[in-house]
Amino acid sequence: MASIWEYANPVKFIRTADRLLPWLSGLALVLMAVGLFWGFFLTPEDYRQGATVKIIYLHVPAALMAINAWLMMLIASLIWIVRRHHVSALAARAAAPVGALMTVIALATGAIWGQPMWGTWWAWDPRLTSFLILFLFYLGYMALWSAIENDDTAADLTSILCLVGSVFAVLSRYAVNFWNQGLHQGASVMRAGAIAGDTEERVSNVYAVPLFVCMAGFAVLFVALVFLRTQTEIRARRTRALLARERMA
Amino acid sequence: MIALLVRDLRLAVRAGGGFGLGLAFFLIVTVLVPFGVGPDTGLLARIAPGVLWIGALLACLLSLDRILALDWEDGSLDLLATAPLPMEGIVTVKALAHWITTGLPLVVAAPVLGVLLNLPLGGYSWVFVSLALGTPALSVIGTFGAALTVGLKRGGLLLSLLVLPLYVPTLIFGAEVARRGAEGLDVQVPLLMLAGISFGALALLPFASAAVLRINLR
Amino acid sequence: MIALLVRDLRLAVRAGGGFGLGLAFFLIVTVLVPFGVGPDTGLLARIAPGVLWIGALLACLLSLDRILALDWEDGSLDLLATAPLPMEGIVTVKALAHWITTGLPLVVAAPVLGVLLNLPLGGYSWVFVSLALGTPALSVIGTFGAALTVGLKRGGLLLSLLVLPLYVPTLIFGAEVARRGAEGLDVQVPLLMLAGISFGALALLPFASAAVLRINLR
Amino acid sequence: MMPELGKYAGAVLSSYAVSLGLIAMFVWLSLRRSRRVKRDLEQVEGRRDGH
Amino acid sequence: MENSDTDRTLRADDLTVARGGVAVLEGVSFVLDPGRALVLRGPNGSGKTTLLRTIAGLQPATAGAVEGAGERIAYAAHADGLKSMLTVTENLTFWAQVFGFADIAGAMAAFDLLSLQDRLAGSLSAGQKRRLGLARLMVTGRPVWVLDEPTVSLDAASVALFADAVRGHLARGGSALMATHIDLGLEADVLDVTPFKAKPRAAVEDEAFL
Amino acid sequence: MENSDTDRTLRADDLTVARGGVAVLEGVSFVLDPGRALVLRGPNGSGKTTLLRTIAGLQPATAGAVEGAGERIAYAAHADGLKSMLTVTENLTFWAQVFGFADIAGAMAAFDLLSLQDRLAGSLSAGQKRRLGLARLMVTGRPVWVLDEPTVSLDAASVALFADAVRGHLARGGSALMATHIDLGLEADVLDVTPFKAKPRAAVEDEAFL
Ligand code: HEM
Ligand SMILES: Nc1ncnc2c1ncn2[C@@H]1O[C@H](COP(=O)(O)OP(=O)(O)OP(=O)(O)O)[C@@H](O)[C@H]1O
Ligand SMILES: Nc1ncnc2c1ncn2[C@@H]1O[C@H](COP(=O)(O)OP(=O)(O)OP(=O)(O)O)[C@@H](O)[C@H]1O
Ligand SMILES: [Mg+2]
Ligand SMILES: [Mg+2]
Repeated sequence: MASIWEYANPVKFIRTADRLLPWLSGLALVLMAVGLFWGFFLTPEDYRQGATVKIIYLHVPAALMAINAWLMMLIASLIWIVRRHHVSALAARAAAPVGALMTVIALATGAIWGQPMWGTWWAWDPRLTSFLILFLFYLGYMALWSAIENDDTAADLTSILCLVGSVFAVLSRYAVNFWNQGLHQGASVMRAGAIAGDTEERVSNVYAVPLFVCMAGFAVLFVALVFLRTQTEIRARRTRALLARERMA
Repeated sequence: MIALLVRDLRLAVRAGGGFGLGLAFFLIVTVLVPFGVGPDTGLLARIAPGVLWIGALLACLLSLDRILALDWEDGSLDLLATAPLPMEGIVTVKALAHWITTGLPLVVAAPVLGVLLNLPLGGYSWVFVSLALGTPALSVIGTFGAALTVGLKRGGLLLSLLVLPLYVPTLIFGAEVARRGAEGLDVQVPLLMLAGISFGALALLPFASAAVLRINLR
Repeated sequence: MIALLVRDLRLAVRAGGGFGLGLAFFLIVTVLVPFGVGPDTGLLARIAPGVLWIGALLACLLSLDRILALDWEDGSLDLLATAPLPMEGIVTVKALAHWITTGLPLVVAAPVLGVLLNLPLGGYSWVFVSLALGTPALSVIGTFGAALTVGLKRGGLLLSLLVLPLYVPTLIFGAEVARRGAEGLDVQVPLLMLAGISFGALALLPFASAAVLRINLR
Repeated sequence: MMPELGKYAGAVLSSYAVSLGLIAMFVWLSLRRSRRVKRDLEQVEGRRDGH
Repeated sequence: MENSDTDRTLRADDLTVARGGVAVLEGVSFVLDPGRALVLRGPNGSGKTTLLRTIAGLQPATAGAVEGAGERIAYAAHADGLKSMLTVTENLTFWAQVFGFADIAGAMAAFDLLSLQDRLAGSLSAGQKRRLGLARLMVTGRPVWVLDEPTVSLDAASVALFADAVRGHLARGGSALMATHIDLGLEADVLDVTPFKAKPRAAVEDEAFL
Repeated sequence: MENSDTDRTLRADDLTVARGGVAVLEGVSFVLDPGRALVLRGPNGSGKTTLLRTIAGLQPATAGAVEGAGERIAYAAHADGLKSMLTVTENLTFWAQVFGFADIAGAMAAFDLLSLQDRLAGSLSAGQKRRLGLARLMVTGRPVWVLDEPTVSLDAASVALFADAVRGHLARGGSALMATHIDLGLEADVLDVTPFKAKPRAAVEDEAFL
């Protein structure tokens, strides 16, 4: 069994990604199509939320992936700091815009959902607020990457920012929670997976299965996008290196 | 180390960027708020603690790029890095100088400016306490941001973008202490959290700042 | 002249200090306000127009020192002064570049951010109109302030201090338009005043800025 | 075929439109950039192998 | 108009120049005809930079007059006025456009910048930056070059390029006024500013208080 | 510890230095004994500044090693690190304190700064600033001076002062490594960096991508 660090070799990574990408994107497409179709056409209305419950198939997977993307960046940053594998730094860079996209989708669908449910586009609920802060973190992280010319310096600095930022993101989460108790649903999806949806707070089974399919779809989409963008970053970096070498000649 | 502190303070006083200006900015923000939101005193009293905190935070923010960028531009930072001072010490002294020239005057002035905003009577002491506890964290976090952006020409706005999300917990707990204090509620929990954040930041962030600065200098 | 505008815009985009950052700062100020004053939506809705205006004003303010200081530091301003361009033209182009990179994005984004502050429905169009009319004045006045402080190292805070009082009339009328609009009242008088200030500033201040800049260069 | 969405049709449809639109745009941008970068790289490599 | 064809000479008449409110040089007079170069010499702090800035019109003289300057002057100072985030070509093109010149190829070739043309100015070495700063002079189309220590950081080959550029400029009927401490390899008149050192007294603007 | 008495020699072994991700010089080796001076020469952009920064420890070498550097080095770059709002004395005193030195009188005298001592550094002429920047070296107490074009803007008299200062430093057992384009009037070994120009290839950190 070859070590996982082999994939830290850019060439090897590109080759592997090339092989995996068609499968990954196909899988993402299928999962999302099935999940969204199922959710949109085949599930009943909720007795309280009416048809708006169908938004959940976009909102919750996006929200989950928004957080997971940051986690992935954190791990990739740590790997870069400890083992200095370029691919891992570039993967963190590649994941940030995808995470930001997921955050935007969660925010947008949430806002659209809030209008009929709470009578307002936006409330300073802790969940929503901490997502907004997460979005700011993504913005800062991407801005820092693009502001620094030297790739390795940028990788170092953004990794440290990611570490420090994670600590402060968690702190903000608690701060925001403390600051305002809020309207938003508690996390009940996970419990819903274990028990059939009998209490009204839980997402009932009818909704849970397509929801899980959608979540899987979003996750695979995320992985596919990160692979694609990491490949791009590696190629861009290689181009820069070759151009620099040309200039020297 | 002390020489560095003395020099930074002296420069802050001389260069016209010192005590006075952060304070003046704070004053002006406080004065502008009634122009923006209208002169209703009840409304002002309700938002007063928050406005004071936000004003203090922005005044800090505006002066952050002085912490390291000037020394970078004229080459002093390179020379300091080769001097027999640990980088952690340098960033700590820089943060301290920033706090003395910016944070401290704000702490002292905030209760006075509270008058302009009809801050309720009970609020004065808590605004003071919360700012006194919170502004050191603002300086230390700001120094981290300044170290991150030091190589960038006029990274001022990028600096703000990086630092502001990091300011969120401090702001929330600080303003919460001030607001609860003003309304006569219990402040213990947010006060403890605020103190925790401040001391945590003071203890840990200098290492991050020093690491970042070393990377940026190379 | 057009070459100067193109260069300034290109630099704004390249140097990472362009469109994005002023906007991001604006967003962040808007987000911070609720942390300061508390999450009560009724309260937020009342102060929303004012907060948007103050946020736009601060975002402008923070980016002012880019207008001239960078060119001063690297000596371009000396060279521009000896170039066959009238000084009035130079400052006007500089103000225009600042408005395009900072004011314009703010105008477009303000209604969107209004959502975060529960801006009442009628307010959106008036916030947009008042900012569209007012931000050019902010840029021109800011250029004047930048010209005044151009020789000073990191005159950033001093600049804010000088410019803020000059911003007060624009802010008052601009916020008044937005607030009355949001409350469904008549906006004609403040709107006319705002337009008057804007056009007056556009017509006259470039001469003052050019004069000040000439003095500062010698 | 179209399910009855009632008074919430606007909300539901717009959130699907916004999300899928954003994802589609993002995928398109990523692919475009990927293709461009790949082409640039091939160009540079071709130049290198050329002589 | 000083720009007329009959008077293409730069003339300083009994000039007094001040810096920081203190007169630095006084009674400086010289004449610089087209096709000639004049080198200012003098120890550090003697006032060469101040004199050049006055002649370039960046600060007023406290006494005396300068003729034939104004729009005819291209000034190059200690600072190069380069934008580190623009490429070499973009930097030069900008100045060419400002001065209404179209062609930058000549200047690029004269200062050996072609191989650097797509590099950001910020990533050049000290001498390369200087070369770019000097190339700017050639796209101004101005007849009088006023240069403050132009060869700082330049190696011998670049100094030769610079000397060639100045010679070409003089041959085309231009003139050049330079302050420098080192030899440029140019045949030029020399003006030592030391004798014009101002007597210790306050500047004119302060005389009301004395 | 490099600071030991047995090894007071600065040694570069097969050094490769890079800037902007591109190797600039490779295979640079030299030995600098106490009491000796070494002058780096090479055309503009050949990598002298990069080499000096690496030896001063401001950037890591991509290959090879430097011995006897670290805390023994006093570095002076193109930029002087002067605070324009502090006086000459204050500037110098600050650096003396940072390096744990008490006496600045010697440095002030050596670079003829006594008459300027209460002036703000910002109001000095280019050459005067440079003198102040060089005086800083004498208050560091460090044995190895690493200097990047130290005599820029200096007039002949100041260059002589500088040469005297370096000679004194060498006589006291110090050593000096300098990059310069002009003659300093010093008896020193010369190292031309041109032969070490790196083959066109990317720096080590990019090699994974090639
Ligand atoms: C901009 C606004 C919003 C944001 C940023 C947001 C964010 C989130 C996040 C982060 C989750 C993750 C849940 C988890 O931990 O599993 C979530 C779940 C959820 N959200 Fe929102 N939300 C927003 C608005 C809304 C609105 C208006 C509604 C509907 C009234 C809503 C209903 C839900 C539901 C039902 C879940 C699933 C809860 C669960 O069972 O886990 N959200 N949202
Ligand atoms: N603000 C000030 N107050 C008093 N004296 C000043 C001020 N600014 C400059 N000076 C002095 O004016 C003199 C002229 O300076 P200038 O820069 O013109 O000299 P320079 O001949 O160009 O010298 P260098 O060869 O070193 O560049 C110097 O002695 C300088 O110290
Ligand atoms: N970011 C970068 N990307 C590519 N090349 C760079 C970058 N920064 C610098 N260089 C190049 O590295 C080389 C070394 O520069 P360095 O400043 O060390 O030269 P130098 O010998 O000090 O020259 P000078 O005598 O002009 O000061 C130069 O050719 C420069 O153009
Ligand atoms: Mg001079
Ligand atoms: Mg150099």
